Amino acid sequence: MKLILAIIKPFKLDEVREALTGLGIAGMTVTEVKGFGRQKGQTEIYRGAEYATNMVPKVKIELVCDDALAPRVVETLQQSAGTGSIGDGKIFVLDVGQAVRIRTGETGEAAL
Amino acid sequence: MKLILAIIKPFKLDEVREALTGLGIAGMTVTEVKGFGRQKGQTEIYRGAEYATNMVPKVKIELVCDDALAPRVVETLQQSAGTGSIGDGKIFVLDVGQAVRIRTGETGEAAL
Amino acid sequence: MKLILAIIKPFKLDEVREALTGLGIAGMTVTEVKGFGRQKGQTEIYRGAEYATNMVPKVKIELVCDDALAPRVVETLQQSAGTGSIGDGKIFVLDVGQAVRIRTGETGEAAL
Amino acid sequence: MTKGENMTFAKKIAASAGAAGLALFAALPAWAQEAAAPAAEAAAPVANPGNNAWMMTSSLLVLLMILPGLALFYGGLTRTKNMLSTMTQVGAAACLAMLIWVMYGYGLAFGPEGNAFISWGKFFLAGVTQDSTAATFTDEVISEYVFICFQMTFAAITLALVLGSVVERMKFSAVMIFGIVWLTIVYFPIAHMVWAGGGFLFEGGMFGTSLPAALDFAGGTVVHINAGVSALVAALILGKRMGYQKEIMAPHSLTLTMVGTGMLWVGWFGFNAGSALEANGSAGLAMINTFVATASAGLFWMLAERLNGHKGSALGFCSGIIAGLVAVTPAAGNSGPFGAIVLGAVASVICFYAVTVLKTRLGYDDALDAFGIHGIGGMVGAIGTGIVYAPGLGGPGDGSVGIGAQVATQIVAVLVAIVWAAVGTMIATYIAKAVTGLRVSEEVEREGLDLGEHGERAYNY
Amino acid sequence: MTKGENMTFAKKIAASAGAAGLALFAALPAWAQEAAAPAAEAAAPVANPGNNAWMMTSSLLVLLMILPGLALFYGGLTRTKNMLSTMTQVGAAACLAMLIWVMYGYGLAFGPEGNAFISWGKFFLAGVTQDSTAATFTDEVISEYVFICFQMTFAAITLALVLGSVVERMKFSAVMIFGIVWLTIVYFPIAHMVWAGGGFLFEGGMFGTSLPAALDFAGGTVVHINAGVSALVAALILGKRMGYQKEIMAPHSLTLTMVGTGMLWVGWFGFNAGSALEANGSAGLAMINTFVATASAGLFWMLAERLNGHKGSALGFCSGIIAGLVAVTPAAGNSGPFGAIVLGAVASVICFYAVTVLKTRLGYDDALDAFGIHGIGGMVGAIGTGIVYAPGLGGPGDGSVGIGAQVATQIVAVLVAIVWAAVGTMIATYIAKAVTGLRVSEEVEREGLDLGEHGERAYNY
Amino acid sequence: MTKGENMTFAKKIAASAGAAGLALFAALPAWAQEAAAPAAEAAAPVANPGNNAWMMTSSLLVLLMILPGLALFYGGLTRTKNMLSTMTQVGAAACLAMLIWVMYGYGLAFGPEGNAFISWGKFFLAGVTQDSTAATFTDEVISEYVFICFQMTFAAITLALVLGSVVERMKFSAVMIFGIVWLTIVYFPIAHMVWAGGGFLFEGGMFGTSLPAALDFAGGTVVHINAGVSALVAALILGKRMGYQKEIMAPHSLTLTMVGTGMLWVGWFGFNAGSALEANGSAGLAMINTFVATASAGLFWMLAERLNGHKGSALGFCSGIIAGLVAVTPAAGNSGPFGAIVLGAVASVICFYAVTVLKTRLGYDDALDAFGIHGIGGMVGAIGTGIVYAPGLGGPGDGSVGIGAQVATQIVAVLVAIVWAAVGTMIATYIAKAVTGLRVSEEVEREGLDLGEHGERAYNY
Ligand SMILES: Nc1ncnc2c1ncn2[C@@H]1O[C@H](COP(=O)(O)OP(=O)(O)O)[C@@H](O)[C@H]1O
Ligand SMILES: Nc1ncnc2c1ncn2[C@@H]1O[C@H](COP(=O)(O)OP(=O)(O)O)[C@@H](O)[C@H]1O
Ligand SMILES: Nc1ncnc2c1ncn2[C@@H]1O[C@H](COP(=O)(O)OP(=O)(O)O)[C@@H](O)[C@H]1O
Repeated sequence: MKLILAIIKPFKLDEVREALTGLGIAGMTVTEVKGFGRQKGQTEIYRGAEYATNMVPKVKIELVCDDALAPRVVETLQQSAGTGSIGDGKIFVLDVGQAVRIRTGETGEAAL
Repeated sequence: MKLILAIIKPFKLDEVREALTGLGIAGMTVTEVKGFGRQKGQTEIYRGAEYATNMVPKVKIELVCDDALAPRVVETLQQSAGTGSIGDGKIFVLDVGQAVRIRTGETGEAAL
Repeated sequence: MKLILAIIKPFKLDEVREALTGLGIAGMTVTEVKGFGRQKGQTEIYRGAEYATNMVPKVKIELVCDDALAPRVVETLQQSAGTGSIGDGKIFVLDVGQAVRIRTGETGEAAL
Repeated sequence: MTKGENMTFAKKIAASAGAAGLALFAALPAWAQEAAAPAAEAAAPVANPGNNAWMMTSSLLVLLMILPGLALFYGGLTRTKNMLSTMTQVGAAACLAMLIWVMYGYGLAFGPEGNAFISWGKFFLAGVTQDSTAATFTDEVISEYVFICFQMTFAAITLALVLGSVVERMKFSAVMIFGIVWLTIVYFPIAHMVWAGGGFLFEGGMFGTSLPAALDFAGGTVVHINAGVSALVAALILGKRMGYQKEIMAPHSLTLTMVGTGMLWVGWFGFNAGSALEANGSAGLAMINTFVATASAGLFWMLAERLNGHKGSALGFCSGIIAGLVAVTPAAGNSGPFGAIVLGAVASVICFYAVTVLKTRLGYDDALDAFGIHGIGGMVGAIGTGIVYAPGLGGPGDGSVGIGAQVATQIVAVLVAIVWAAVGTMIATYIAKAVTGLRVSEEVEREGLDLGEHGERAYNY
Repeated sequence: MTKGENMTFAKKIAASAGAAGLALFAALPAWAQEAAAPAAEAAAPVANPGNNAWMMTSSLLVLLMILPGLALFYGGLTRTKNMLSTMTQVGAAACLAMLIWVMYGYGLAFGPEGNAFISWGKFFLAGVTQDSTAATFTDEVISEYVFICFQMTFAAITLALVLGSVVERMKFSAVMIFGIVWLTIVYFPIAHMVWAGGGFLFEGGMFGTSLPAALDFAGGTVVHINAGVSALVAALILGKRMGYQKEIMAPHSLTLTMVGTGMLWVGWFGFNAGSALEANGSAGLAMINTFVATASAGLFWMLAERLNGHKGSALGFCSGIIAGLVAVTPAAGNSGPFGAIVLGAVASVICFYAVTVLKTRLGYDDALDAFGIHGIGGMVGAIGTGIVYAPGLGGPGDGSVGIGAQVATQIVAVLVAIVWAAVGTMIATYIAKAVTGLRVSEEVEREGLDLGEHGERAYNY
Repeated sequence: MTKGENMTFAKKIAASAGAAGLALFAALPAWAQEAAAPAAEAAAPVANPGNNAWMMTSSLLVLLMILPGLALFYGGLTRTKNMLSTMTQVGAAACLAMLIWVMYGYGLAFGPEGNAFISWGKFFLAGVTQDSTAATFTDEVISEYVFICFQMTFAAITLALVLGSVVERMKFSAVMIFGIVWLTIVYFPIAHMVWAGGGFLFEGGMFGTSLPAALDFAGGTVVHINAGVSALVAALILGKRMGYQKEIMAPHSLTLTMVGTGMLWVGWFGFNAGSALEANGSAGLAMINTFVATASAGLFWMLAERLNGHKGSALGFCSGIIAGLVAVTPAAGNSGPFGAIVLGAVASVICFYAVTVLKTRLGYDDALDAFGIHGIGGMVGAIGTGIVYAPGLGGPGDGSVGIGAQVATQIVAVLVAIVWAAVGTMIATYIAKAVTGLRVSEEVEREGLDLGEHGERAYNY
C-alpha cells in the first residue's frame, strides 16, 4: 500500500475530493498546513510594521491506497489540483507496511 | 523503527493516550485533522443554505517506536480507540529510517 | 528521496527555516501540533478546576529532499532547533518513493 | 398624544407651522420624526434636560448599532477572509455619511426651504449654534445639534445596512463612491418626503387621492424598505459571489453575529423610542413594543424552522430578532403591545420564507439578506402598521381613519419608496462602476478582501 | 430620603396609598422597587422627562446585561461545541419571559388586587396607556410602560441566570417549558412578596414577629438568591455533565467571558441605580456603591487566589466582579461607599471558597457557578445589607432599627426565598422532564448541543 | 454659553465662587470640568433629574470605554498569549483607581482646601451624602455622588491607557504598584491643576505671564497627553519586548480591536458630551463635534495610507478613529463642527506619521502606540483647540482672546503636562521596579503572560 501525501491550494480541495471519489477512493484525511516554497505570501502591514509572510495557507491530504491504484491517484490529484500557477503544491508517495481499520480490526487493503 | 499513524475520534484521545502510556510509550504527536470516509458529518443549515459536511473532525496520532513494540502499539490503539461504530478510524504503519533527539543528538531507538 | 519530519518548539521555527534556506532547501510544510512527551505542560486552573495539560504546543516540519542532502538537513535541523532544554523535539527520516510537482508534472528530485 | 383630532388636518397645518403652532403637534400620532427643524428659528425656548439627555442617549444607541453592532452582525456572517473588509466598509460608510450629513445632507432633508421632494438651506449647518433648538411633537424643544446628531445616525446606519448584500466582493473604493451618490439621490430625498414638513408622503393626499398621511414611527420606509430594496438592486448589478451555491459559505462566527444581534436590539431602542423625540409616554410605548415584538419574532422564527422540519437555530433566533425589530420600527408608537407581538410574529415568519425559500428560488445573491429581512420585514411592518394602529385592535389610533384607507396609504408609501430606491440605486451603482470598476478581481475575491483590499488578516492566532 | 421616620409604619401606609399618600414614600429607605403600580390609577401626574429618560436607559442597560452580556459571560465559559446553545438559551429564555410578563406576569406581581403572595388584574396590560404612570418613592411618577419594561427586564435576566448551572446538557425545549412554569410559580410570587405593596416580605412583621421590613434595594433576594438556589436545584435534578471532573472542561474563550463581564458591570447600573426609580441622589449613591463594591470584589478574588497559593487569574477577576455586583445589589442604596467596599470584599472571598472548595467537595455540577456566585453572593449581600445600613457604619439608615433586628429580618427573607425557590424549581424541573425528557442524548452531549440541538457551529474559521 | 464675557475675569471669580456666584459660570467656555465641588457645601439645591440622568449615563459610557472597550482595543492588538494579561491589567488597574479615588484621590484633586498644585479634605468622601450636590457651569447642580463617579471613571481610564505601551512584558504586580504611585503623584495633581478652582493651569497667567486660561473641554491634557507621555517614559524604562522588530507581532484579533474601537467611540461621548456636566446645548455641540471629528479622522488615516503607497487598512481606520477622538477631546465644546472636522483630519495624519515613521526611526517599543496616538494626538488637539475656538473659524469663542495668545497658553499647558508626567512616571516606574522587579522573566515573556502570570489561556477551542 502507498501513502499519498499531497499539499495543495485550499480552494482546490472540493474539486480534488470529487475527482478522487470518482476513482473509487473512499477515504482520506485532510490537515490545514502552512507552506513555505517558491510562492510568496501577501505582505501585511500593521501600523507601519511590515510582515512579508513567506508562509502560505495550504491543505495537506493524506490518503492510503493499494499499490495498483497509486499511479492513478497521483495522476488524478495532479490534474485536479493544478491551476498552472506557482504554489500548486507537491505530491509525495511513501510505502505503507500495514493498515488497520479500528472498528473491525480488518487489516491490509481490506482496511481502506 | 516504525511510524504509527492513527486517525481516531477526538473524544477517544485521552483513553488512547493512557493505554499507550501503559505500554511504556513516552511520547507522541497529535494533530487536529478532518476525515473524509464512510462516516457522514452533521448537516448544518444557515438561513436555508444546507451544508452536508462530509468532513468529520478527527485526531491524528503520530508515534514512532521500535519495531518490536509496533504490533502491541497497533493492537492497543485498536482496542482503546474503538467504539464499534462507523468512523472509528484507521491505523497505518510506515518504516522509519532514522530518529534523532534534538536536545541531545541521540539517534535511533535511544532518541524515542 | 527522504521525508524529514521534525517536531520542534514553535518559537524556533523562524531560526530553523533560515538555517535550512541556507542549505538550499526551497520548500517545506509546517503544521501546528500538540506534543506529548517528557516535557510537561503548564497547569491551568479555572475556578478551582486544575488541568495539568500534558500536551505542549509544537510545530511539525515536513520536508522532502534528495538522499544526499538528508544528513545535512538533519544536522542543521538539530542544531538550529536545539535549546538544550527538555522538549526540544525529534527528527524522523522516512523514505519517499516518488515526488511530483503539481504545477508542472515534474517528478523525482526535479519536483522539489 | 391625546385622541380625537383630525389627523390629516393636523398634518396639513403642521407642515407650515412655526413654533407658535406647535401645541397642535401634541395630537400627531404619526410620522414621528417630522418637521422639527422649521420651528428652530423661533424665539429661544430651552430644551428640557431630560429630553435632551434621552435624545443624546438615543443617538449613541444608534451609533452602538452601527459600529460594534451591525459590523459584528454582518461580519460574523461573512467568511473569515472578509471579516475586516465587512467591518471596515460598515464603519467607513457610516463616517462618510456623517461628514456628508453635516455638509449638505441635513440641508437637503430638513432645510428651511424646499418642495415635496427635497429641501435646501442650512448647508454646512449655517446658523446653527448651541442655543438653537428643534421642535418635538409637543410644545417642547430639544437642542438642534442633538436633533442633527440623531438624524445623522439614521443616515449613517441606512447606508451601512445596504452593504449587507454586496459584501465579500465589492471594492472599498466603490462603496465610498456609491455611498456619496446614494445618500444624495436616494436617502436625503426619501427622508425629506417622509419626515419633513411639506414632504410628499408626510402630507397625505398623494397623487391627488384623499388618502391619509402614512404612519411610520421610526423609519420603516426611510431606513428599512429603502435599504432592503437598494441592497437587492445593488446585489443584482454586482452579481453573485464566486462559488455561490457551490462552495460552503457558512458564517465564520455566529458567536459574533449573536453579539451583534444583542447590540442591535439594545441600540434599536434609540431608533424607536428615540423617535418620540422626548422621554415621554409615547417613548415608553415605543419601548415596550420594541421589546415584545422582537421577543415574539425571535421565538417565532425558531418555531417556523421547527414547523419546516429543521432544528430551531441560533441564526434563526438572531434573524427573527432583526426581523421583529424591522417590523416594529414603523409601528413602535403606533401599536399596542399585543398588536406589536402579532406584527413581530407575522413578519418573522414571512421573512423566514423570503430568506430560505424565495431567495433560493430566485437565485440572487443577497449575501447577508439585507433585502430578505430589512426589505421584506420593512414592508410587512409598514403595511401591518396600518392595521395594528386601529383602536379596536389595541392601537393608539383614534379611529377616524378606517383600516382600509390607512392600509392603502401604507401601500402607496411602500411603493413610492421601492421605486425611488430602485431607480436611485441603479444610478448610484453604475456611477460607482464607472469610477472604480465596482468589483474586486477574482484573485482578491478568492484570497479574501481582508488581504486583497486592506493588507491585513482578521485573526493571527 | 430624609431620616427619622418610622419605617415600618411608613410601609404599612404605603401599601394602600394612592397618589395622595405618595409624599410619604420619600421617607422609604428600603425595598427600592416597591408598590409603584398601585398609585398609577390616580389623577394624571406627568413623568419628569429626566426620570423617564433614566428609567428607559436603565431598562436598556439590563437588556445589555442579558443579550450580549450574560450570553457572552456564560458562553465564554462553556466549551466551543456548546457556545451557540448557551447563548441561544439565554436569549430565548429572555424573550419568553418578556412575552409572559406582558401577558400575565405583571399582573401576578404588581396587579391592582392581591394578597401577601400574589396579585391579579391588569392581565394583558389591560387599561395601561401611554399616559398611565407609576409612582416612585417620592411624589414623582414615571410612565407606567417604562416601569413595566424595567421590571420586565428583571424577570428576563433572572430566568436567564438560572440556566448557568444546566447548560451543556439541558434540552432547548426543556428550557422553554421550565421557563414558563418557573416564572409563574417562583419568580412572580417572590417578586410580589418582596416588591409589591402588601407583599409578605415587603411588610415586615413576618410570621407574627415584630421584625422590620427587609432591605433589598435592587433585587438581591428576588433575582440573585432566587436564581442561585433555583440553579442549584435544577442542576442536582439534571445531573452532572458527562466526563465532569474527568475531562478538561476549560472555558473556550475567557476573552468573551471578560467582554461579558464588562457588559454586565455596565448594565448592572441599570439594575442598581435604576432601582431608585428616579435620577436622584439615591440613584447616585447606588451608582457609587456599585462602582466601588465591584472594584473591591474584583481585586479581592485575585488576592484570595494569591493567598491560596495560586496565580491571580483573569477568570478570578471576572468572578470577583460578578460576586461584588451580586453582593451590592441589595445594598446599593442602603450602604455608604465604604460599607460597600467591605461588603464586596467579603462576598468575593466567600464566593471564592464556595466555588473552588465547597463545590468540589460536594461534587454537584453547577456548570457556570450560578449558585456559587449568585446564590452565595446574594446571601452574603442580603445579610450584609442589614449591617452596612447602620448609620454608625456609614450607611444611610436612620438608626431606628438595631443591626441585630435588621440582620434577623434579612435572614428570614433569605430563608423564605431559599425554600420557595427550591420547592418551585423542583416542580418546574420535573414538569419540564415529563414533557421533554429534560436532557439531551449522550451522543448530542458528546458532539455538542450546537450541532445536535441547533444544527450549527459557532465558528467556521 | 452666552458670549461677550471677559473670560479671564470670569475664571478668577469662579475659582473662589460658592453657589452664590454660580450664574457667572454660564459664561465659561473653557476647562469644562472645573471647580464643581467647592459649591457643594451651599444650601441645598436639587439636581435636575435630566442632568443627573445624563451624567450617570455619561459615567457609564466611560466605564464602557474601559472594560469591554479599551480592554478589547488593546487586547486585540496583542498576541494571543498575552490577551488575558492585557485585559486583566486594564480591568484591575481601573478597579484600583476607583478604590483610591474614593479614599483620597477625590480629596487630592477636588478637595475643599488646597493650593495651585494639590487640594485636600473630603478624604474617604467624608461629609458627602446622597443630598450633596456639585455645581455645573450654569446655576444648576448635579448630585455630588454622580460628579464623583464621573470623575472617578476619568482617573480609571487614564491609568488604563498608560498600560498600552508596557503590555506583553510588565508584571501584573508591577502594574498595581505603579498605578498607586502614578495616580498619587501624577494624575491627581494634574487633574487638580487643570480642573479645580485655583489650579495652576485653570487660572491662566501661568509663570507670571498674562496668558489666558487654557482650553480643555474634556481632558486632552489631563487624560491623553498625560497618559501618552507617561506611556512613553514607562516603555523606555521597561525596554523592548523580546524579538521586537524581528518576530512577527501581528495583532491577534483585529476583529476585537474593531469592536473595542466602536465601544470607545460610543463611550467617548460620555467623556466629551458628559464634560458639559449638563444635558444642554453645550453637550449637544460637544456631541456633534465628537461625531464628525472622529468620522473625519477615521477616513483621513486610510487616505494617508493610500497616499503613502499602502492599502487603506482596517487598523488604520481604527487608529484614525481613536486619534480623532483624542484630538477632539479638548475641543469638544470649544469648536464648531467644521473646525472639529479639520482638527480630526490633521491629528489623524500627524499620528499616522508618528506611529508608522517616527516610532520606527526612534526604535522605542510603545507596544500599542499609547504615546503615538494619545500623546501626539493629545498635543495636536490641545494646540489646535486654541485655533478652532476662534469665532472667525466657526468656533464658540467670543473673540476676546487672540488666536496667538490662546495657542501660546495651550502650548504652555502641554509643556507643563509633559514635564510633570515624565518626571512622575519615572519615579513611579522605578518604585514599581524596586518592589516587584517590573518585568516578567524571559521564559514567561516567551510563553506568554496569560499562562505565566495568570495560569490560563484566553482560548481553548
Ligand atoms: N521540499 C518540500 N518538502 C515539503 N513540502 C514542500 C517542499 N517544497 C514545497 N513544498 C510545499 O509545496 C508548496 C508549494 O510549493 P512552491 O514551491 O510554492 O510551488 P510549486 O509547487 O508550484 O513549485 C509549499 O507551499 C510547501 O507547502
Ligand atoms: N484511505 C484512507 N486514507 C487515509 N485516511 C483514511 C482513509 N480512509 C479513511 N481514512 C480516515 O479514517 C477516518 C474514518 O474512516 P471511515 O471510513 O469514516 O470509517 P471506518 O474507519 O469506521 O471505516 C476518516 O474520517 C479518515 O480520516
Ligand atoms: N515517540 C514519539 N513519536 C512521535 N513524536 C514524539 C515521540 N516522542 C516525542 N515526540 C514528540 O517530541 C516532542 C518532544 O519530546 P519530549 O519527550 O517532551 O522531549 P525531548 O525531545 O527533549 O526528549 C513531544 O512533545 C512530541 O511531540
